[in-house]
Amino acid sequence: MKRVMNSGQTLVAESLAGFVAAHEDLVAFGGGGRFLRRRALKPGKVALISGGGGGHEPLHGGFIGTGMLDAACTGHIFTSPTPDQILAAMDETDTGAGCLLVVKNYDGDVMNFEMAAEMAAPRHRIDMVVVEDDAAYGPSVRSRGRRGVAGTIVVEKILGAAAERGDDLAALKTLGEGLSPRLRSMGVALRGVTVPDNARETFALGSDEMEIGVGIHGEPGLSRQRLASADEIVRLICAPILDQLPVAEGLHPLLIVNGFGGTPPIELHLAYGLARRFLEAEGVMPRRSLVGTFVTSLDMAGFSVTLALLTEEEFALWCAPVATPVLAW
Amino acid sequence: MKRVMNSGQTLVAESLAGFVAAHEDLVAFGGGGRFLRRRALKPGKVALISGGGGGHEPLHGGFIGTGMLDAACTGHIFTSPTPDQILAAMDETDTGAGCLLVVKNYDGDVMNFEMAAEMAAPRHRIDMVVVEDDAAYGPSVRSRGRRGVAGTIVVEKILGAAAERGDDLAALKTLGEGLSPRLRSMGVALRGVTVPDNARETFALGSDEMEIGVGIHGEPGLSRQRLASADEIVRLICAPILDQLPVAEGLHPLLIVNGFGGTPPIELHLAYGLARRFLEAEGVMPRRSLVGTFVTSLDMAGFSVTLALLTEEEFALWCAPVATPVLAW
Amino acid sequence: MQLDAADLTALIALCRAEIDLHCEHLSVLDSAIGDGDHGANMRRGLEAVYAEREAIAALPLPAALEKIGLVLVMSIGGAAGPLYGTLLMELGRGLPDAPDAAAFAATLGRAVEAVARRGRSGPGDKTLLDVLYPVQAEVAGRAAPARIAECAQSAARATEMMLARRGRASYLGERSVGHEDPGASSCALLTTTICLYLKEHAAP
Amino acid sequence: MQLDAADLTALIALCRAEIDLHCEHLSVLDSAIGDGDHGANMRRGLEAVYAEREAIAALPLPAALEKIGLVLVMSIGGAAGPLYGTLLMELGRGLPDAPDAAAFAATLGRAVEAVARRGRSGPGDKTLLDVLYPVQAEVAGRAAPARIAECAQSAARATEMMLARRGRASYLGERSVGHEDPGASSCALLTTTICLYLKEHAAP
Ligand SMILES: Nc1ncnc2c1ncn2[C@@H]1O[C@H](COP(=O)(O)OP(=O)(O)O)[C@@H](O)[C@H]1O
Ligand SMILES: Nc1ncnc2c1ncn2[C@@H]1O[C@H](COP(=O)(O)OP(=O)(O)O)[C@@H](O)[C@H]1O
Ligand SMILES: [Mg+2]
Ligand SMILES: [Mg+2]
Ligand SMILES: [Mg+2]
Ligand SMILES: [Mg+2]
Repeated sequence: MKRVMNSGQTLVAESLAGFVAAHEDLVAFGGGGRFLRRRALKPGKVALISGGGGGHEPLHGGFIGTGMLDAACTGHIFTSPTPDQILAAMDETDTGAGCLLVVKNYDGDVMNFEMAAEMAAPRHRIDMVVVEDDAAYGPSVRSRGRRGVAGTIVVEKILGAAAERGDDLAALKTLGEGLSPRLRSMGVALRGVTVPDNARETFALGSDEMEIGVGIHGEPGLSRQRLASADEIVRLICAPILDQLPVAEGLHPLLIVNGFGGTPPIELHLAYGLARRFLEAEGVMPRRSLVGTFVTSLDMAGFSVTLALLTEEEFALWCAPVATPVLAW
Repeated sequence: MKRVMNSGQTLVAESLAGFVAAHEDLVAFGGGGRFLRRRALKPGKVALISGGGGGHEPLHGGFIGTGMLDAACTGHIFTSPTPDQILAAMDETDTGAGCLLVVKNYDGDVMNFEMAAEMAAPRHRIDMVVVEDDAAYGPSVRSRGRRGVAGTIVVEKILGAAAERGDDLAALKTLGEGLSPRLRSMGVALRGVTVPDNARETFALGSDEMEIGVGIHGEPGLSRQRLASADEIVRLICAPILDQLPVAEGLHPLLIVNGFGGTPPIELHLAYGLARRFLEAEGVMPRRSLVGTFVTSLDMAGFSVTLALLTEEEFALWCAPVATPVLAW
Repeated sequence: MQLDAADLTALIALCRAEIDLHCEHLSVLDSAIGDGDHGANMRRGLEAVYAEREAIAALPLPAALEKIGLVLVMSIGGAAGPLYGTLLMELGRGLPDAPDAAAFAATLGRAVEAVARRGRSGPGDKTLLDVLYPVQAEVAGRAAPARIAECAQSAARATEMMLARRGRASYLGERSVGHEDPGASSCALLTTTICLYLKEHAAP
Repeated sequence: MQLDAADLTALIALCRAEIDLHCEHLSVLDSAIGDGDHGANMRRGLEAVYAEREAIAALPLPAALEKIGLVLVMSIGGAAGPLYGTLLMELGRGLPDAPDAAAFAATLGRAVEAVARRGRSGPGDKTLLDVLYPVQAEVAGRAAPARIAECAQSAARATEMMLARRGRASYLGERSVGHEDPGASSCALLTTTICLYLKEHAAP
């Protein structure tokens, strides 16, 4: 796989440096370059800290700013950050109200954030919200639940707005956990991913194949199928999402179509149009929408659909002003 | 090449439908679906109308809104729109001050816009600004000049802000032509493009090749080379840009790194960081920057760098408020 | 030039079938030195004309040609749309209702000039004009249809060694040499189709 | 367990070389049922330990092990970092300065339990614990180093037929069966390297 890079070793670091340079009004390096932080912290506000492996850009750094994250810790490609990064972020952005860690549900991410939280427990009030929105896998008897995928930005936006208005740690935790059962995503890949410096693709798809239920690490998904029409693809990923959501009057649907990095805008908007039509035919009328490339798996071709059914309060928080490199309204 | 689509015939139309649905607050179909228009026109303002082939999304529709375009006409993939689309756009968005057509410099685009302008001459005041920013090709003795590529968004933003503040047709034309010699772009592709329904790639690159000086239609570029490091690639495309620009004190550099559709954000930000370092080492300090996927060539992998050296006035117009699906500040 | 409604309908159907048959080939030519869409563009244009063939054939020849040109302009887009459209529209506008051979040749000459003005191009630029110019010369010289068809084909082939100075291929410079121009190719296909029909059906 | 500074330095160098040698293989295993980075992760960790080997080797054994664990945690990331880190840190924290075999086995047992708690996992989940448990049992039974190494290797191979219930592979369900677990594989490699060294160099 060809990439614009100098080496696989330096890809993440050089990309972060470029990102900070491009958004120096909002974002800065913290902790000697170990994490990204909001340039201007708001004293007395709970520090919202997230992070995860590299290769998912613009997640999480793109969501740092007013009304969203205070810090983002990035690991190597598809590798969660280490506890020292997370510790440094807590030390630098906790202005007294404690830290809320927003973690995507992968064993590696959860363990690293937990270790950091244990180490920092003597000097910070800390709580954690684990994002698990992937509709491809239900929590089985012994597994640790659904993966966290593109729905992460919904959690970060809503908690970010709540933190900005002054919610305390406990309220944020309650808000985040309340949202979880009303947030689902599902993805499809048309072309797999090669981790830089690896000789082989993590998964390779034939020229007429697609992989349904993929995550965001180029890992294999639920099932491999013959490439279908966009209508059929949209049906295959929207139906399971709807099945798992408590559709009801009074909830405000938010629809996100997210590109995985190698999918052009023309296809994302097409997918959005079809997803919206599918949902509306099922009686679900999106109140707000977002189409773009937000949570990637390097340059994987494909996309995911996220549907959130928001309460009145959550919806207001979603609509609240935000000023970050990626979301701004 | 695999795509998220139902058919090559319907790709553009279905994508535009999704785009309008996703941005219904700002954008609407006009002329019975033949073009996209700003939902709320501003009476007495010169109508800024652009357009071109499909496959370049989010250009041009993504730049419709306050402070930028009033209408965008989209053709089939890589095929300029037809005069009837452009006529319909003029008829519907000219509120009395005339129409300025912003056209990328391709024979097909220029001819279709010219035919439309001739046909509409009896009922509209019309002028045209042709964007020709591609540094890969200098205007040779008989050719019709440089291609219009990602610099188009600079022209559309600056003219859009000027139209919004009330500049008349002649002033806009002067502004657009004045900008031209201070605007250059150059691109590189790592993977070619297959036009939907075509059996073959327009150009195919070997697994260790890149194409320097590509345009935005998957057409071959200036030269084919062995894939180089990001540092070297950035040098290869930034040096010719700098060579062609009248670098001088008092001009405000604007730097844009644009993805061609198949390039993930992690690589675009890396390229931005290196391009910025390259320029700063040459004494050019970007005052504003933009990194993202704005002017695509379907899902071509690669990117372009655009550098504009703006006058004080142009810089103020670039910074002026804008509210479109893609640019908003 | 005596073409009645039946002739026109037949010619439209034949041209459409010919372009459909060579659609992929035209796009392959365009992929080499352009953006790979010439086949699709021409097919879209001919399909649009075909869809309106009855209304078109009901018109007098000049109006029918002008209408064909307008349909091409409004359906093709790209470079080919305005160029083929201008050719047909100018031809239709210039022809008397019952043109003789001399009138047809003169009008064709003016239409080809209009195409050149539209494209700001001329002979040797490696475009469809490099087929139109020699075809017009043969028509002016009263050559037989078969001869005109041959001339169109060899003219298209001759674009292979030209260096493009107009259209997308011009950006390739020296790399454009060695590839037949797609527009010249489609122009030769259409010319041949029309000439062969005239040879079989039209009054000599 | 008598390991002096020279032994520790040598062991660090050997483990680093072994991981480097099998880096690609570990990533290929991880590509099949995970995200393809286990080789790179382990190499990064061992490189970090290697870079600090002199400072580490200068410490008493328990402190050295704890320090190794900390370096692994702070350099690897992913799942492997906290797991290997916890193992070494707990081992270091629990060992007396000059542990006898019984003390070592008991502490190893508690360290393995800490790993299981950290991962919220247990036997048969198709993880590195499926190597650690049997290795700990052999250590407790005073098996010879060569025997322990053999046990580690067959335990790693045995993960092939397990259905993953932890880590990324768990999302594959039935499709995880038929692939050796990368963490189990790296664990067997490291165990083997250490055991073979002990067999050659350490007092029996
Ligand atoms: N300026 C021009 N003058 C004359 N013919 C031109 C000009 N530009 C392009 N052409 C012709 O048009 C053909 C390309 O048509 P087409 O592929 O349909 O349009 P586009 O280049 O817009 O994709 C070329 O092969 C050439 O024959
Ligand atoms: N919850 C867990 N408990 C125990 N071991 C685990 C757990 N999750 C993952 N592992 C181990 O970690 C290995 C994967 O490590 P690595 O690839 O470095 O991290 P990641 O999965 O974060 O990419 C797996 O092969 C497995 O042995
Ligand atoms: Mg990983
Ligand atoms: Mg074209
Ligand atoms: Mg073409
Ligand atoms: Mg892994």
